Amino acid sequence: MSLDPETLYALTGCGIFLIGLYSFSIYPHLIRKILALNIAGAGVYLVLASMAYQGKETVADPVPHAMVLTGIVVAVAGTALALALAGRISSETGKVDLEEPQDIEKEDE
Amino acid sequence: MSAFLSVSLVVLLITMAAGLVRVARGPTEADRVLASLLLGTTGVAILLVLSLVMSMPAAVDVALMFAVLSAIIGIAFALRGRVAASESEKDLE
Amino acid sequence: MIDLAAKAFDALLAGLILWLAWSSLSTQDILKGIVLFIAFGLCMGLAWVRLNAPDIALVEAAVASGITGAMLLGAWNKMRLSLAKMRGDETKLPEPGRPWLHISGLMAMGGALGWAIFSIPPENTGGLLVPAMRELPRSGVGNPVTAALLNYRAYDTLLEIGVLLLAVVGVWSIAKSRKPAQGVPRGPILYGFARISAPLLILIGGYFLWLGTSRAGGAFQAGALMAAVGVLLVLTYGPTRRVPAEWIDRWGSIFGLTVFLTLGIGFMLQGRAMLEYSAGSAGAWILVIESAATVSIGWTLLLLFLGGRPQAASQKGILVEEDEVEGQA
Amino acid sequence: MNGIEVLASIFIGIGLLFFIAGTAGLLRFPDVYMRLHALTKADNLGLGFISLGVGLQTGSWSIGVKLLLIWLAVLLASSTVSHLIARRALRGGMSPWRREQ
Amino acid sequence: MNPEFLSWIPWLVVFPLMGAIVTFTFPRIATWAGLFTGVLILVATVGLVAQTLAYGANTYSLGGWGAPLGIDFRVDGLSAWMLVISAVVGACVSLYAIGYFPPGSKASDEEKNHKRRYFWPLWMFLWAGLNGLFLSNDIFNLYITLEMVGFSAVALVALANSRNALTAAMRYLLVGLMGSLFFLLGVAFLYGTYGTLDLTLLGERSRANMATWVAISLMTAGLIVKTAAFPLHFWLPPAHSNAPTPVSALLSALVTKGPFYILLRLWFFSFASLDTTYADYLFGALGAMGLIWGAAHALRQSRLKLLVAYSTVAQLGYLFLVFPLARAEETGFTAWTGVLLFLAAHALAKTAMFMAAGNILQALGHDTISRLAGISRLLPKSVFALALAGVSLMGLPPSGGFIGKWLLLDAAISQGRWWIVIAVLCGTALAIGYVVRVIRFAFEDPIDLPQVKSVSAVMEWTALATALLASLMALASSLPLDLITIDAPAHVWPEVGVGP
Repeated sequence: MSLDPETLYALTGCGIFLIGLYSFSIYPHLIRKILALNIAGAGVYLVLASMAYQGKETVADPVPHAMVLTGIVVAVAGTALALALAGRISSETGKVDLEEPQDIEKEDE
Repeated sequence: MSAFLSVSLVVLLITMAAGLVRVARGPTEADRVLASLLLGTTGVAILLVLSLVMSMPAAVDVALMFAVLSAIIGIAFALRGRVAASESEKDLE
Repeated sequence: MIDLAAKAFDALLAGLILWLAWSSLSTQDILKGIVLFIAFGLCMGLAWVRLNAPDIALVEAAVASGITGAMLLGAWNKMRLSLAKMRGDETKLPEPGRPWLHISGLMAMGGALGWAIFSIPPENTGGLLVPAMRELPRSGVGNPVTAALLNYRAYDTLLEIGVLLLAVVGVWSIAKSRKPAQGVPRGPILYGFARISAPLLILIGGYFLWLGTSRAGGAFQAGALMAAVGVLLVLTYGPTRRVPAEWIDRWGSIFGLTVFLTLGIGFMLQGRAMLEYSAGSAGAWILVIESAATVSIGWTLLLLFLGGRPQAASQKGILVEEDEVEGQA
Repeated sequence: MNGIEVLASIFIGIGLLFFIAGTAGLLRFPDVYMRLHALTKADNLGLGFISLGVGLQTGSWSIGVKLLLIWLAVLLASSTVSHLIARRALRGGMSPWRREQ
Repeated sequence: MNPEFLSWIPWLVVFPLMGAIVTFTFPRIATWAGLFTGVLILVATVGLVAQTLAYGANTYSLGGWGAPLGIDFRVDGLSAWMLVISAVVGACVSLYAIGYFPPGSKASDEEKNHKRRYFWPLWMFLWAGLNGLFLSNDIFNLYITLEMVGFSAVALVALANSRNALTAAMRYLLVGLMGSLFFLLGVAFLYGTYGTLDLTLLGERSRANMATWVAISLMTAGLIVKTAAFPLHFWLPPAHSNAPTPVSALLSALVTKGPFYILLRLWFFSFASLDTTYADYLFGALGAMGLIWGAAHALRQSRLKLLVAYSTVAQLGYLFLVFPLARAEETGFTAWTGVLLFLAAHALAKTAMFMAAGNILQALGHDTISRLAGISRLLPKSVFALALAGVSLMGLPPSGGFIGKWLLLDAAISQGRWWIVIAVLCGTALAIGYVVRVIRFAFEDPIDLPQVKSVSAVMEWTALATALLASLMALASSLPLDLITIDAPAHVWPEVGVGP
């Protein structure tokens, strides 16, 4: 079976999106969650860029490329925000993961 | 010529994968960082050869960017603060 | 032979990317995960080149793996320092509960995604390539990606620069800046390196900015390099030198958005649509916007790397953090 | 295939050998200082030869200058970072490997 | 039509962005610059509504390119209506914020100054993101506006600076980022399939195939997380209840509506030609479960702000009933109007309710419902606002909530969907339960009056005014109807643009 490069990379992109999603949902460590989001994002960008690929000789479609560039920059902004919050949380609670909201559970009784 | 280059690309990628074993295995942080430094250089080499194979001069610019940025990352690693004596020993075991 | 080697290269690269994604997330040691993430970025860079996307490869190298990697490293290090003060625990990698539930869900989703990729009708895959190339002469630049970023879809880029500024405001509202570790000796070799490479990096950044009008490159690549210069200087001289006053940071980070927005409005007041360049002068305006954006993007990314509002800068002018635990030299 | 292409191929081949040797050293050597030694060969000579080969092949001055810049950047970076890492490891109390251990 | 440079459309994004720059750069004048921006946005919104009523739906091509290569703004009845809601709520909240974030006079008020200083630029960015979201006709541009809204909302929640608020903000950010990635992956598939990002063009080209279904499923999943619809609502109550009060109001009234608006765009405009029967049932079922579940949890809360937050989960459930109800030939438009009126009523009522709850919290230093006795004597205006807003939430006449709910019920009954009728009635009964519970405690006569801190007059009067707006909305319902009618989705109303 022969795969076009764009199909191969699109499938790879879906694969890393799923890996990121899986790790995001099962690991509580905040830094790991942020890493997982970045990796899942890379998967999405790979899918986008493989949609733009038109074969070896042709120029690729520039619009998805512009979208990926924008997406990467937005992702950096989100990562910075998340890291700042994670830092504050770990210095307030001494933990690297999220605790359950206390007031809800406690006062529900 | 082109066939030779294509094969050498594959070989370079295989050396890169082999270098990743050292990153994964460690055992010390220093090992990981050094191995990733080598990975960066291998990646730069791959990009240079790719620029020939794909006749894409822009790949050289990409290589330049990676070369420059890998230095910053390496320095960031080397200058990260120590946690405590006991911790850093564990760090280096 | 060539074709086979190309296929082998692609398959190997795809495998490496998948393996790196998996192993950087599933290792016990966060620091190792970050190293693997940076290696992941490198492999992604190769994949972008394979997909004829050198613009993305440049930004990947500079932003996605470079600045993000440095940010992750700095943030995790600070977290570790403060955790060491409190309890010194590293969380164990937990055993996922009900793994089969997760895995079967992911398999189903993967199946659907794969099926969707194969079911994309081939007749539409040209996308917007044809109109983008047709309008290229009118766009004022030679690189179609720059044309898409700063002309066809300039509004996206305007908002994106807004998001970067928003991130600075948000990060400042949340945290105080990190200080580079002081206990680690610098030494003459590092100082020498910084002295040589800082001007060199600025030069290369200018080159990328100029390159963007005709080939891969542009404001983001150049801005990221400027940020890299900043990161290098902060890491090297951070503990000893004065930092600029806070208002400089503010003005530096709003500059790009302000110029971009002002021009957008200006075109509107001249009777055109928002962000519609006058005929023939698009190239010049794009260069103006890109230059302003480069300054701001560089400044913003550096501020994001520092991870918080400048501390006590108004009083002492030096990055000081009282609550930081000092490591041993 | 003309003479320049042959020469370029030879240079790239030599560079390849250095990369393979460097990686092998990185995998096989027993401690961090020796591995450091191995990888600098790949950095300096491996990349040097490959850039030389690529430069010969393209034959363009602007790309040649960039290749030189890349090589110098990697050289500078790898020496600085290696120095910092090795010193950090040494001050962190890790002693170099000896045969009798 | 009218020349583009006279259009009000771009100014709705330009003004708040300018406001963000100015309030961030000049913290000393942040409050006044923010208020001034609010006035400008109000003016632009009024101008836009007038233009839309006069000329009908309008498209504005940014950069002059036009879809598919460029990005279009598109204003029709739905987006104009959303813009009106966000302008009114935004103006009320801006006024309230003057009192809530007072300028600290002394140097020791560092915390106060910090909050005031960062509230305004973040709120301006939030406003820019929301306006951009309601205007944009481009799915990738929608992604950026979603992120802009999400990031500023997270930073605003974290402004409360408590341990709980930081944790809630982090959870909100992580969930929101993952939701956006789902959305973006869907965008990638749609672009690959149709070669365009424009919602209108997608509507013309859309066909049923696997890639399309996967794409809109991914986007919908991401948007449901961001809307906090049942069962993906878990992040909402802690985030909304721990945020500073003006932020709680904004989150509940506007931020949850943004992604919901995109869902409407996707399912009723771009992909309306697909067979959506099962999806509609799913949405309807989730909505029905959400409205009962949220109301039941609201009934059990002991803290006032948490009660209001859970009530948001319930009220979001009503919105999702639009999917099964608005498809019908006969009464589709009734349900469509009902939901849009309900949405506005909820936005205003929830804003008023959070403001009143915030006033009580500030006065008493706590917001435990069982210890509210005597508060009706101390803060009569706030308690009155709470009661008025509660009437609208319950859906009793003559409030705005009543009309919306009535139209929904009307459509459900005439379509014979009794399960929706039963769910709505149950939800209403539960809402009466939780509102009455609060009011009962608030009007209880205390043994002795509690010690209270003073609440600024601005905060009390704004809460009251917003509550009055929520209840008097019903009186002005012909104007909303004219607006909503403009370019309503074709199959909701086969004859586009004609009144009943």
